[in-house]
Amino acid sequence: MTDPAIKPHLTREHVAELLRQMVRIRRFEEKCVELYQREKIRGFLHVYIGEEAIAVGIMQALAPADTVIATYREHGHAIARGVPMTTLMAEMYGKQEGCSRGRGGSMHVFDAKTRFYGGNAIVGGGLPLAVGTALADAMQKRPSVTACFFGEGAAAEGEFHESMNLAALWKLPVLFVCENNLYAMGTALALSESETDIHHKAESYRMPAEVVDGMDVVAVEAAARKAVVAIRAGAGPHFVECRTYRFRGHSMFDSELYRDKAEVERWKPHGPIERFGAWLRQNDILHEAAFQAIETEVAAEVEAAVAFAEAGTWEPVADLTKHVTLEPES
Amino acid sequence: MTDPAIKPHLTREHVAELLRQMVRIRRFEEKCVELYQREKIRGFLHVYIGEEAIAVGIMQALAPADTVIATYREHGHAIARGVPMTTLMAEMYGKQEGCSRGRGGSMHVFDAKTRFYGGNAIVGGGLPLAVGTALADAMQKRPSVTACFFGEGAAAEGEFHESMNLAALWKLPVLFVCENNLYAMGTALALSESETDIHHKAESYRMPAEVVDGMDVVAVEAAARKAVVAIRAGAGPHFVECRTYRFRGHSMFDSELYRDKAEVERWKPHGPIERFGAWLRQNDILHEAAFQAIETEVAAEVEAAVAFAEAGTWEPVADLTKHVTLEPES
Amino acid sequence: MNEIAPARIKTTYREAVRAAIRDALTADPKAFLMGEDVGHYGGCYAVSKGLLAEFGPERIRDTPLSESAFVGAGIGAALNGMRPIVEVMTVNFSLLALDQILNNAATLLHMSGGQFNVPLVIRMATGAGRQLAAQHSHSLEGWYAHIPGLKVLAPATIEDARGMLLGALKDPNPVLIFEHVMLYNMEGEIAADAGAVETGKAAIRRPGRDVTLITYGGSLAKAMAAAETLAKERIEAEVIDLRTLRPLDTATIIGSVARTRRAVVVDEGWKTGSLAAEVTATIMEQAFWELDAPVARVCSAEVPIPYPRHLEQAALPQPESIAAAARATLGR
Amino acid sequence: MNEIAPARIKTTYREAVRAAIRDALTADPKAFLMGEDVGHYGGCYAVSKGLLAEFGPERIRDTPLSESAFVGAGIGAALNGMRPIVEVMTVNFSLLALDQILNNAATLLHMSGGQFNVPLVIRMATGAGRQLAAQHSHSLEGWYAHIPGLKVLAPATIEDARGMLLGALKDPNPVLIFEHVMLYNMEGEIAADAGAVETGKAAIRRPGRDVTLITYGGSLAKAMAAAETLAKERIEAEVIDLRTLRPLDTATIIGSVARTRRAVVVDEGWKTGSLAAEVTATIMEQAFWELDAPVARVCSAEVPIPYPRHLEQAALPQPESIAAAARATLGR
Ligand SMILES: Cc1ncc(C[n+]2csc(CCOP(=O)(O)OP(=O)(O)O)c2C)c(N)n1
Ligand SMILES: Cc1ncc(C[n+]2csc(CCOP(=O)(O)OP(=O)(O)O)c2C)c(N)n1
Ligand SMILES: [Mg+2]
Ligand SMILES: [Mg+2]
Repeated sequence: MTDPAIKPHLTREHVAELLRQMVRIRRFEEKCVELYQREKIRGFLHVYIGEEAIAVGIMQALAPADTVIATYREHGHAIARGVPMTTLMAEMYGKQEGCSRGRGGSMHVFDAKTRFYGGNAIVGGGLPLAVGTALADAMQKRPSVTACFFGEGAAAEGEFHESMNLAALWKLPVLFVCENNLYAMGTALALSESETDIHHKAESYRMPAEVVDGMDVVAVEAAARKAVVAIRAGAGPHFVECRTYRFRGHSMFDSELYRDKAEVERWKPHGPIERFGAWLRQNDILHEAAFQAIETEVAAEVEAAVAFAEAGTWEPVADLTKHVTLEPES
Repeated sequence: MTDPAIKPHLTREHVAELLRQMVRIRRFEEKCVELYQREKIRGFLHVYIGEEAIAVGIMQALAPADTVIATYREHGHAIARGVPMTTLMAEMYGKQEGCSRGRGGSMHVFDAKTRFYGGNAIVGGGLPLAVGTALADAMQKRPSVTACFFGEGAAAEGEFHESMNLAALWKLPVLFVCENNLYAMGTALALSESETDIHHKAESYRMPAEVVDGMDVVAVEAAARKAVVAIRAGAGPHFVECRTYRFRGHSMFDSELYRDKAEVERWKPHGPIERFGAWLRQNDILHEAAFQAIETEVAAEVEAAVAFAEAGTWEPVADLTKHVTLEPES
Repeated sequence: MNEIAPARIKTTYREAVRAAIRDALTADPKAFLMGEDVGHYGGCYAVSKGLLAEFGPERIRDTPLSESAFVGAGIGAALNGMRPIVEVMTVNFSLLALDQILNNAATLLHMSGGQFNVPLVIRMATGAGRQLAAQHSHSLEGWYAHIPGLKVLAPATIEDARGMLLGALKDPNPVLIFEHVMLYNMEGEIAADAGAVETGKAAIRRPGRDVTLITYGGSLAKAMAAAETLAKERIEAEVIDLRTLRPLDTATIIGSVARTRRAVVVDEGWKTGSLAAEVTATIMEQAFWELDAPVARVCSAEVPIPYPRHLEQAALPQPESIAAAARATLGR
Repeated sequence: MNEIAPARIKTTYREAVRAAIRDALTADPKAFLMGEDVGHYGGCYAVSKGLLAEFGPERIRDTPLSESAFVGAGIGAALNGMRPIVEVMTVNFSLLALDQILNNAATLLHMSGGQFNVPLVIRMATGAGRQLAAQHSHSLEGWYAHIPGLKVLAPATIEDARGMLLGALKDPNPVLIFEHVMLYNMEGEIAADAGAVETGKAAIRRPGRDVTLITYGGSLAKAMAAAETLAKERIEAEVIDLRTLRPLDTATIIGSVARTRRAVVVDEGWKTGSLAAEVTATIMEQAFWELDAPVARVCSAEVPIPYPRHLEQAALPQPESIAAAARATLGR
């Protein structure tokens, strides 16, 4: 295959962009944790720290007309997809300038402009939706793809099974991205699946499937590009299992009784930013100044996002029952 | 393996018994169809004609302490398990002498004495129950097995997936019996599954699985015996896909638009009774008189069942709200 | 007003739903029907018989037994530009799709701050009366009427069977349509060119001044029969067909009760927590001072529906029990 | 009566539930706890923290994310001699198990003509107030109270948190227990040897003669606060904690309303089709002639619960709205 869509071009610009995107997510999430502790953000907050390579890698392969569906751990996906950090942060605050008008919060990020269809707090709940958006594209003969992200925990849900089968049976343009971070809340993969190689599950629906190092942004991008080309060509759905690790607790309530601190420490150096950064340095691809420039720029972006959110306003209580139904056109 | 539990003993008594059980089911079902036309039986009626070898073959491997869970097409399972035809027929009528006191009807046959836990009219709905009865046996260290019957259509349901995984993960003593009759109502297997080899699905949970000719009662019995020995020995669940065919419509309402009459005709000679009977004759194992004796005896049994049902009584309307909750012992 | 009487045709409730689906698919290339056995089998209740040949398997789309996924796929397709009509064979199986209906279909518009609406129609058969026993006889439309974000329709007439589906397809919100299993064979005449009807308004199916019988769907005919009986006793019952269960047309309900000062609410759901309870509570709140007697409910008995006909019928509202409740409100 | 005051201990609602689980598992070798993250994680709301170490992974059984299968497995295990306590993490996820609960747990005894009962306890967290937004803030216990064959409990106090679970384990029927998320941190004192309490009876938590506030679970404290406010205005509100939502203790409700002649029903479910509607309808049917004013409902607004605190709180019943509704029944 020589299709240029398939191979990531590791130009300096591109690698810097990959790094920058991952750093944007990381710093945004770190700020969220801080803001949670300061009680600016409430509800359940699930951060993506350690998993940034997946969202960033996958998004490289998507076009604007494609659709993205994610979970409650979706800030990273939103950022990598292009949802502005400002409206995203305002959403965390619940301000009406937020990308979901503040109604959704951390678990319900939506953005029509970037075709970001959420944010879904029901584990597995997004998969049938992805089958549907892809069905609509297929029926309308559009070359678009739906990228659907979910955790390995979701693979035990009945909706996973039903959605895999429908997508494969109807050869729909879905890229299923399983973020296998080894835990569903506190339940280790081996305690929840008789088959722990999740991509084998996909194969049992006769769906092409592969496993990729989810800590390697280039590997993820390469897999995504290849898959998306095939999907657009009409090959039907594709499944990518990305092996990763969550560096923080499941949510801000997690006391992490289920894993050793040492285990987390062992993983840390293998983090996507850590590793990619080291590789870029070792091979002299990016200079220290470039790293610094990214950090400086991102810090400013995060601060601007916080300022935007702080300056945001509360939706009036009088509007409480708005956005429940739309009025039919007459 | 030399375990005597494993190999069916093809004594004359045994083959006659297999035949007799299948004939009991066939004649019972034929009578049900007739009684439906005479409006003695109402509601949905799904008959098992063509599939008798499966229930009869599997039941040979079960002990009285084992548990059986089936579907709405369960008359055959009930008969093969030992539910008396009398109370079964009274149930078809809705009489209070019925095995479910008439409350259940054709789709809800229950019988505590034979540990027949239904009769379930929700496709896939019995599978989680089977996981549970098996879990109870396992936790109480009883050597019992739960045999769970369902159609290939059920394999698309989320509950199938969740139940397979739980049973395999917890190594529970369940014998899953998939009755693959190629259609779910009017939907052909190829229109409902991306993977049409259903037993491959079971393998994707790391569950031992096999396919067996569901028209061959001896083959089914052999597979069941082998599986049950393994399950009792603690090997965890086992999956048997029985390939079969439904000779009648899905229910009494089916106008069979979805398949050719010719297809049904092609299958008929391969029916379990037809084939087994031919084999017994060819090999001179049973004499014509024995066949006749079986038919005579079964005809009498069916007539007695009808007489029993006819003589049965209606539960008084005053008892309408009985059997909804049990009173706690005080 | 019209000088030329419009042509009328004989049809059935079943055919009216089919005609509406046909009209919808003909008018809108984005519309399609999806569900279990809607295609090759012709529909569990034969509603879609013939449509596969007419529109092909893309648009009369048989699904596997996967209620959650195909309802969710309907939501996703609606989000992305299609106009799906999803058939859940019966309300009994819709429990398997309830998460998608409540947590996605009803909620996406709100969660997205108004960005993503779900123009989806879900049809399901509901109700008892065919001796299908405990797992196949539910009347859960009252549950769905509890959910903000949904519209819930219950056509009780042939006009509504045809017109409500077409009306629902103009609504940008998720609309659930409940077709009572005992209505499919109902025969009658409608205008040959009958089209979309207004939803959201209740209809007074029979005017009366002594007591209001409030009902919908499969119970309408029973309420009408009760009104007939009552008329012979010189009790003039007004019969309201709610038509839309969410949002309730409280104006029509309250207007009627303010005139008759008495009401009986009839609903095939189990009494405790029934839709009838909601109607009763609404009357309590908005017409208490108009009432001359407590509002009565006639609902199903608190029992999973039993198989034998005599017990099934005893469990359900009947013309006699409705008439008796109406008499009681008049102290008779 | 007892001369020696029984020892009392300080505890929380969360600890009370945990203590009940511990007591149950200690007393009955057939009892076990099963659900998502009940073991290694310690429970989503930390209810079962520590129990894995005490009882081991067989009896504090972590399940995969498979609500339908593990609830169904609980039913099957109950059928076959065990005494499962199944935790569905929150009511929001119970939709995925609703088919098992309605079509199996609630129905098996009936369908089998009385042969197979299901001695199962299902616990779930319910309610809003933690800014968890639209998909994680449901109050659907009213739906479950619609289902014949189930018992539905809603402990609002620490005694009940401890005692109702133990009471439920003596019941041969499927019992659902709804624990409101805002109660887990509630502190208080209970008798050190507090054990099973009677279920099925409502409790009068505060006597009063002017108006009855009827509520349960997470809204009890709000109703009590409203009563406090009203007392300052010399309105003596009686507060009823329903405790058991199915079957309703109508005797206590009607007895109180017959005395106070006025009632406000408070319930965190959406108003349309709420449990409050059922209570209102029951009062209509059984105490209409005793009423001096229409029964009022204070429920959640008809909107999926929004994330921001000010909107979330505005969507929920509050002491002020309860007090206002009570005043209105008195014409103030
Ligand atoms: C249907 C459902 N059940 C339970 C939950 C509670 N819950 C939220 S996230 C989660 C773990 C999911 O794990 P996984 O899919 O691996 O995603 P991760 O959080 O690891 O990214 C659970 C149990 C839920 N939100 N939805
Ligand atoms: C959850 C659910 N969905 C739909 C139905 C309606 N229905 C009853 S049987 C059936 C087909 C099942 O086919 P299969 O599992 O292959 O069993 P078979 O009837 O062929 O024995 C369908 C769609 C149902 N009973 N339950
Ligand atoms: Mg995970
Ligand atoms: Mg089949």
